[in-house]
Amino acid sequence: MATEPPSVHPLPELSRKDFVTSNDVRWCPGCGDYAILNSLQRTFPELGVPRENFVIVSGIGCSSRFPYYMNTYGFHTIHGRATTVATGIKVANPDLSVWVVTGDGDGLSIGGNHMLHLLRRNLNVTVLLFNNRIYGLTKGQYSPTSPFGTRTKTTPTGSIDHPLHPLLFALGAEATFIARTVDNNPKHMVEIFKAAHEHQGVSFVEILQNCVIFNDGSWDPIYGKESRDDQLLILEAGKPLLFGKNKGKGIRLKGLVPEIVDATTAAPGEILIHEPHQSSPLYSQLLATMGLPDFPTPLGIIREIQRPTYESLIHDQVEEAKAKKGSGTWKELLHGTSTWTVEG
Amino acid sequence: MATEPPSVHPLPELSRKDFVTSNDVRWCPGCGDYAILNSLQRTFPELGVPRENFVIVSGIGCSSRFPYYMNTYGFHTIHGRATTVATGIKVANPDLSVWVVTGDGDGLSIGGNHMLHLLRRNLNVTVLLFNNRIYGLTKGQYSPTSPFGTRTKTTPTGSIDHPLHPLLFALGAEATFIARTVDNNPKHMVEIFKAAHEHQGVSFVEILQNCVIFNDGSWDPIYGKESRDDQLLILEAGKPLLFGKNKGKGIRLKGLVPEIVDATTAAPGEILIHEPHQSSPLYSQLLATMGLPDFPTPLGIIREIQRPTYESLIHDQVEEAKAKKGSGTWKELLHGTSTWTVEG
Amino acid sequence: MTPIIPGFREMKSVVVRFAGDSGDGMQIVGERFTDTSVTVPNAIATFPDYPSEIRAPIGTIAGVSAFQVHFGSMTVLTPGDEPDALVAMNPAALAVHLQDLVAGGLLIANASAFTAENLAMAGYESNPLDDTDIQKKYEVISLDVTGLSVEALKDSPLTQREKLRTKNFFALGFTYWVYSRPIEPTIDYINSKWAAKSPELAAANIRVLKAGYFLGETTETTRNRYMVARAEVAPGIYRKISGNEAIALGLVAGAKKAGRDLLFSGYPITPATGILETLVSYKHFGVKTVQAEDEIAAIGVALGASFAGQIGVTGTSGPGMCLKSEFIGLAISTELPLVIVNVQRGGPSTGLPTKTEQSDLLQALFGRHGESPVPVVAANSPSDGFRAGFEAVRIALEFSTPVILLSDGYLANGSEPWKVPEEDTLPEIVAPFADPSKPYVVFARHPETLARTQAIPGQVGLEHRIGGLEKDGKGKISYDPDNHGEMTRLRAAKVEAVAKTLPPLRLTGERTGKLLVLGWGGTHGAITSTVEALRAEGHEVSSTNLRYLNPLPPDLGDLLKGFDKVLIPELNSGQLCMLIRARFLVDAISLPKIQGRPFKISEIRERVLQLLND
Amino acid sequence: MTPIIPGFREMKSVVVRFAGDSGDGMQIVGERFTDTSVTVPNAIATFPDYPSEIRAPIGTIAGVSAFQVHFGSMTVLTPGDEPDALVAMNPAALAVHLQDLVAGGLLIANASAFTAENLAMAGYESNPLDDTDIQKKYEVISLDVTGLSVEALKDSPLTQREKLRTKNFFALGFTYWVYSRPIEPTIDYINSKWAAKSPELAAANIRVLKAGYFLGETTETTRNRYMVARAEVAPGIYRKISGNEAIALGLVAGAKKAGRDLLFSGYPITPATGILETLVSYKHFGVKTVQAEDEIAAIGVALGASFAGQIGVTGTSGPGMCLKSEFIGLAISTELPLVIVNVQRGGPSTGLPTKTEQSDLLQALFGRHGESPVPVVAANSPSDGFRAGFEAVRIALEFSTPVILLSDGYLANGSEPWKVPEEDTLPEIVAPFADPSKPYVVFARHPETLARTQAIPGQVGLEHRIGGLEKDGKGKISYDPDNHGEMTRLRAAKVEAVAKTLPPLRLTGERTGKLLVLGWGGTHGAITSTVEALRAEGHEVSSTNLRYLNPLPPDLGDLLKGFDKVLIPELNSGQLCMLIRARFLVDAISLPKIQGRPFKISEIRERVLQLLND
Ligand SMILES: Cc1ncc(C[n+]2csc(CCOP(=O)(O)OP(=O)(O)O)c2C)c(N)n1
Ligand SMILES: Cc1ncc(C[n+]2csc(CCOP(=O)(O)OP(=O)(O)O)c2C)c(N)n1
Ligand code: SF4
Ligand code: SF4
Ligand SMILES: [Mg+2]
Ligand SMILES: [Mg+2]
Repeated sequence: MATEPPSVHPLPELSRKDFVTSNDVRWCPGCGDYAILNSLQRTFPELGVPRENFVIVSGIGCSSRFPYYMNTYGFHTIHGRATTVATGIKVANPDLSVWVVTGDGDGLSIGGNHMLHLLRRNLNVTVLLFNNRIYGLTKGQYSPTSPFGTRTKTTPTGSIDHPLHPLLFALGAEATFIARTVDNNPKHMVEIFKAAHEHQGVSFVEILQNCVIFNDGSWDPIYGKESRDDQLLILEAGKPLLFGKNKGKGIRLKGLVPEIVDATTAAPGEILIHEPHQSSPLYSQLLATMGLPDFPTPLGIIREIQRPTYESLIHDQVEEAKAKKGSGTWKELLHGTSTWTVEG
Repeated sequence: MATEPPSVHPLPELSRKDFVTSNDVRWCPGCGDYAILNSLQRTFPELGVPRENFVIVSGIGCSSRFPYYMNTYGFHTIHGRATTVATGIKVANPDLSVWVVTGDGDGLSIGGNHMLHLLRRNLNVTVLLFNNRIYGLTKGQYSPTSPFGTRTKTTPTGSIDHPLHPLLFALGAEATFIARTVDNNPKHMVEIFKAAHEHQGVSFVEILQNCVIFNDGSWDPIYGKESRDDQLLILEAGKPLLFGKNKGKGIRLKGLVPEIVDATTAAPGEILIHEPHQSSPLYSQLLATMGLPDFPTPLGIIREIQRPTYESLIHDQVEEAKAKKGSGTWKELLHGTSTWTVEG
Repeated sequence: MTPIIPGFREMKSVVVRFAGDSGDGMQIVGERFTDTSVTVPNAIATFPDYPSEIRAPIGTIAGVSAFQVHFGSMTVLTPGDEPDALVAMNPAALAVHLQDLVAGGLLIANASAFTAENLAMAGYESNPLDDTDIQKKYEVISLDVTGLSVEALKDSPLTQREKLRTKNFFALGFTYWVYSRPIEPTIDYINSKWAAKSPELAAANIRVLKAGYFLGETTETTRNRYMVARAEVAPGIYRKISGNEAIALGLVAGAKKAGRDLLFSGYPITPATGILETLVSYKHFGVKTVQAEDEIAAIGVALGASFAGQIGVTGTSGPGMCLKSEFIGLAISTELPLVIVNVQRGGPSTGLPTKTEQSDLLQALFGRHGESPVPVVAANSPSDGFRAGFEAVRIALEFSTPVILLSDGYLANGSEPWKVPEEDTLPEIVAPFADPSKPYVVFARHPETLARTQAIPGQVGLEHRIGGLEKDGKGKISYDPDNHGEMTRLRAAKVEAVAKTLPPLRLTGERTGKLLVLGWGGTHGAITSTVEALRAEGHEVSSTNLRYLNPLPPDLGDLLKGFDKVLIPELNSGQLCMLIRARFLVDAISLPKIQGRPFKISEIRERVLQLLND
Repeated sequence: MTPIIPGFREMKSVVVRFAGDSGDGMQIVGERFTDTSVTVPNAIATFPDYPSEIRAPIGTIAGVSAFQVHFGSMTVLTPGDEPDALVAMNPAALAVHLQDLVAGGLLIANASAFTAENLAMAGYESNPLDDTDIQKKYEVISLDVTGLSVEALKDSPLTQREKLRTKNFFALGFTYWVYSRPIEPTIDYINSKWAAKSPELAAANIRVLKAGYFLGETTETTRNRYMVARAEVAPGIYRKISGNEAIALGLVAGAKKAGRDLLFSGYPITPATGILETLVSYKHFGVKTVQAEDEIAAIGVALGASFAGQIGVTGTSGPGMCLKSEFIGLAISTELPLVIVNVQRGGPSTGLPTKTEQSDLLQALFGRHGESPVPVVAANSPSDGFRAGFEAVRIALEFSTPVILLSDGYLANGSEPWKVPEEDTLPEIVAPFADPSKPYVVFARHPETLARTQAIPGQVGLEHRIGGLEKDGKGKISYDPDNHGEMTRLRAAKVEAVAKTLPPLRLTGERTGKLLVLGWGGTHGAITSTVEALRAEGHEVSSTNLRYLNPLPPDLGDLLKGFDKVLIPELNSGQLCMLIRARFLVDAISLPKIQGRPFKISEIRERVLQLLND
């Protein structure tokens, strides 16, 4: 099924401005959400979708204020449930381009189950998970992605929950498109948002996002100026897994265990080539588990595979039923399969 | 932390009978649940836990009637939430041996989120997931583990959801003990239940269970008499991955992709050795993804690693606070840190 | 008029209960007896009653399954208080149901199943069929049903096990004979069901059915036969329909009338699952169904569909209603159409999943945080589910609001004949989308209904955002104190405005008098039957039934004033009664019943007579 | 008695409101002013009011944060209707709050912040400080707060940015001077907070504080100073406490009295999070806390803890209450102790998360399926949270039942002085576990309370199973109709039995008269203040407040009979009013307010006078 409706008129040229609303943006000055908003406003005009076909659905949280700032159809729902509303919208009208904006609390704490089932059903929607590893809107309690030992208002002596790993979670749900990007790299964001949109099926995008107020610098050890050369592994399909200054380091495999090698001296073919499309999930698992302290953190498309979408399968069943039985008539509806007549 | 309280008296000898209640067992004749009940009643006396320290918590479903048939403490809660009640029980009293009994609907549909968070928190409880790939109690609707295309009362033309894979799900939650067993092999069940109990941390056990009424024979292609030789891969720690008649076939790895080889002609060391304790999750992932149609289905302990348990960490924090501040007195409680006095 | 057959005792109506083991096919024979009687025609109402276990062990008390059918030559509004005849296929069935049989009633027992083992499982120490007290109290017909069935099939190629399974048709045939029902419709049914797949099976069942019937003809086993004359039924086309089916139908009809497609999203739960199970076969009506991961997701999906311009519907029972409550609040706040069906069952908590109750009324009205009014509609009989479902869709769309539709376990599974309406007798439902040529004000309101007009994704130029935070008339988030007061008032006024569209109350009896019996939902049949009977005896009593619980019908207040006393029978502890007292300050008297079962006519009758004599 | 200082106007009580940008430290100075006044001692009540955004852009309307403090020489029960003085640190603060200032009130403005840019952001076209109407209407004191603060620090080593951040203490110092408050407590506070970490910062803040104070002494900026005499406060040890803190404390105290450990499980939500955030620091009292994945899990964890023999507590606000409703039903059915705290906020749906409302009362009573009664307790002031929390634990344990404890956003964040009780004045809570030497009957009941006795895992020989299906007195699952009726009756009777343990209602005024003002929860202060004032003026009006909403106090019915009229002010559309009308058939009149704000005394006063004059 096409994401866009067959458009009779040529699409009007859209620009970033078309997606800006008149609402005051109310995030804290310096919040990473601004950059994400900006990148999405730059992405939408380039997708070839008429503005009126975009719907952004969110839950509750700082990040979930997002729809108010995008001049599209938008639904700010309730905490953790955006995914369910998005499902209803997409199933009702598969022509719409549906985006879910959620936070680490909204999407993975209270909303974890709906996320799980959205992913496995493979609805053709894009999920943007703003991961700031904290509950922002409620003023700074730890979230399911907060590292072990995080001190917050509700964990003054350190959190004791092993954090949930968003990408491993998505792999556990067998999501068909899984990616990671960062709020301080607009170019990368736009690229990933486009790819997510193009993917026919569910797209799960983790965005490492900074909360300046309650968790400032949480991602700096990965994407800060000092660290990013050594800590970010930018994934490009078909290219080897290289990182570090001048891409001097690479990843190779020893049995099932990854290793870092000097790329300049590595044997040809030794360094893994990034292939997000392979159907075996082991490679995606390998990438997803990489990160601090021993490995760089992969950025980009971790996995992209094909599977029929949920809404197209529903749609097909309805069409099949109509083809088989004809469109239901009033008489059929009211009479059903068996009646009797009482004569006057 | 020990699972058992330091017992002053020697433990009374317990036998299977001690765990049988006088309640009539009300599952359908032939239901796989009987065999599981039997196996658990045989396991419990062997665990060295006094009977009064067992608590079985369940949700709602045919399987969730389980507590009524075990002469221990039991709580038949509400649909999907047994895991949360179990958390409260275990955190309140870490000395108890807490078992969660749940179904594929109870534990993975409505209860998926709580399961996810229970697993990642690593509470020292054992989860027995009775997977009959159907909603039994509500008379036969498809469940999240029903294969694509399953025809049921709510999917007369076939289900369209990609099924959730319980083991991949548990891996996505980074559960520390993951195993699979079958309702038609009591010996294997007892073995796995014991290992799950011994594991200090959360244990997730999928039990392939037959629902004679609404999904009869669903697992026969895997564990039926005809198929089991070729379709079951019995895992034993430290032993090679062999299966088939006379263990004539083995599994080896080619890059990240498993292959079936003739075990009789395989090179020494070529066939993978089962090592459930390795910290890299890739091997567990490999096992979890194996199954019909191309591979045998692994049975046994897929993964077992160590991590501190949630309830012990809470307990430690309380003890630390007491050690630091002394046990809170009435005066401290009522006066807090700052008071003033109004003289008479 | 049916001619009176000589040798028959004529009855206005008869209640027959078939009871046996879950595996004995009691639901099937009950359905057959119903379908046969319906075509006589008789007025009819049924009540299936099966165990909550899927398959309890054979022969046990827990495994007993029953089906009660009430047929008459006059209006029949309930499945009947006590059976006039009990067909008991084994001792457990007798143990459970004999206590309900009217004194002097007919007991047809399958004597062959009264073995020592079965008697023990049913808790009998001796064979009750030999008990002279029982023989005196009832008209006992003890038949070797099993043996006679197998005997009738001695030439059949079926296996012994298959032969044994035909015995329900023997009992049915004999019962047909007692009540002089035609056997042809059942023969047709058997043929249509089995003839193609297994002609031997069809032949065997027909043979056994006839054997049962002929046994009556040829032997002297019975002293009495009974006849129920044809009912004076309004001419028309009829179908049999259960409450769950009727609701499904009403929802689709409403959607069709409104020109919107229906999306139903649910999560299985007894006794509501039947609605989802019915709607999955309506795909060619454009109906989409989603079996969600839980009840929260189900209502979220439905609300999403409504936002996208369809009519979203979800359905569940009590525990699921709890889970939907937060989302109902969002639907109220965003003023989107949505229908939530609650098929009530015994509570609290998991309670009595297969039993009926009306104890979720106050939850429907108040079961959410904040000031969050919603219209509430209740079906009052299985077939009334159609009208109730239709009305729920109408109100939801015309008033841009979630609507709660209450049914119950008794209505859901019970069935009755339903006169099929003509499509054009159904009202239009008018709820157009916003006009893209005009500026769109998100919370602009229709002057009369106060509904807000929806603009839906895909409409050019009407892009907008909605959500659960308080907002002003333009849809902007607002923390302004006065605005919050005003929006709260408007949301309440909108629900009140529904009252203007409600039909006048239908009354049984006079508009004034000593006593008004006020009911709602599924108690309609029992109350009306009671009051009609009492009125026929000359008592000054009236009754009415509320299909609309919120807002209450505008003519209710005046009606209440006309009576000295008001009695409110409810299958709860007095929930409507509380509302009526608070609203109208009348000293309404509650007649509560919380036993997982519908009212008996005798229970209401007794209380009414007490009050009339006070 | 405080001697009257010459040159001062004496006031019985004064309301001061500090308002500025979120970053201006208004909450801090408000708290300081409070703590200073409290030690005078004055009677005091406070009301913080901050934006729902975490950090709105500086200088905007959305970013305004305020703190109101009401202090007096007589009882002070509310934070005051309108401020007598407004400290406005920027134009946005003025724009939001000036409308509330009483005519003739004191306006202290930070003139240095009234720049063109800031004025524009606040929507002013010209500088309101130059507006002669404003100058006439109020006593305007325009100070260059920023400039004077920086000037005072010219010798300080602090950076310019740090210097700018001291300006709130300048405003505070000046305000202290106006109201002749001592500055020493604030100096102590500053030292204890910063002296160790950064002596320069401490010194600077003290210098600026003093500069503000001395500005008053040395200049002629103001015509009036005001004094509020010491209040006649009962001798004793006091602490300041907010509603959330008081509830946390009361819960722990209850648990301690009962000899059980407390396990609190919650999920963050405004305005309830403070309870969890307080309890995490009570670990050395044996308190365990679990931040769960959602509200459903949170109550499940709490119920599990109760089953295991602790006292499980969960807390949330409206949306979370919806999610907990199914589990409350299970706690009712299994008759386990449990406390559910609902800190109410504006609804429906997400509503007004940071604003107050009392609109969840009917949800507390009826927000579940089935007949599922629970005791409901409400705190009536911030410090009363202690008693309410204690009582909730007492009732939960002594009656083996879940209890809903209602607070609200106004109580949660407001704070007041609280006379610390002696431990031995707190009642014992008696709820022993089952005796392992006797046979255990799961649903055996205490003859008076009807509570069932818990046996807990680990107790030898008392193994048993409980669950949400209906069961009989022995705990066996039962579908028996009469048993269901009886268990339903018992569950209700048990909740009713709580009434016997309730203290008599405390009345302001006579037991009979023209008008009774009946309130519940957080309206207590406003109602009592109004009625006391009116009585002092000679009006025949009384009032009382309900801490117990279910069951209602046994003496309420008689009390109501003694009055011609009953007025019920509520921050909802008349929820208690409906209950009172239904229960007692009195024509109670509702005074609803749904604006996200507490009642003003004037609002209640006006309606009372109307009714008295009718
Ligand atoms: C049912 C419910 N529970 C709790 C809340 C309170 N709440 C709002 S947002 C939020 C968490 C926000 O964290 P996250 O999703 O990570 O978003 P962020 O603010 O960090 O962007 C919580 C707990 C709510 N609104 N509704
Ligand atoms: C809140 C709620 N929703 C739905 C139900 C109905 N329900 C009971 S059990 C069940 C599913 C049972 O399936 P599963 O967990 O696989 O257990 P099984 O019966 O197959 O053992 C459902 C949907 C319920 N009891 N409560
Ligand atoms: S609190 Fe954090 S996440 Fe929320 S708006 Fe502020 S900086 Fe952003
Ligand atoms: S329905 Fe299926 S799962 Fe349930 S008791 Fe029967 S056989 Fe077992
Ligand atoms: Mg977050
Ligand atoms: Mg199942």
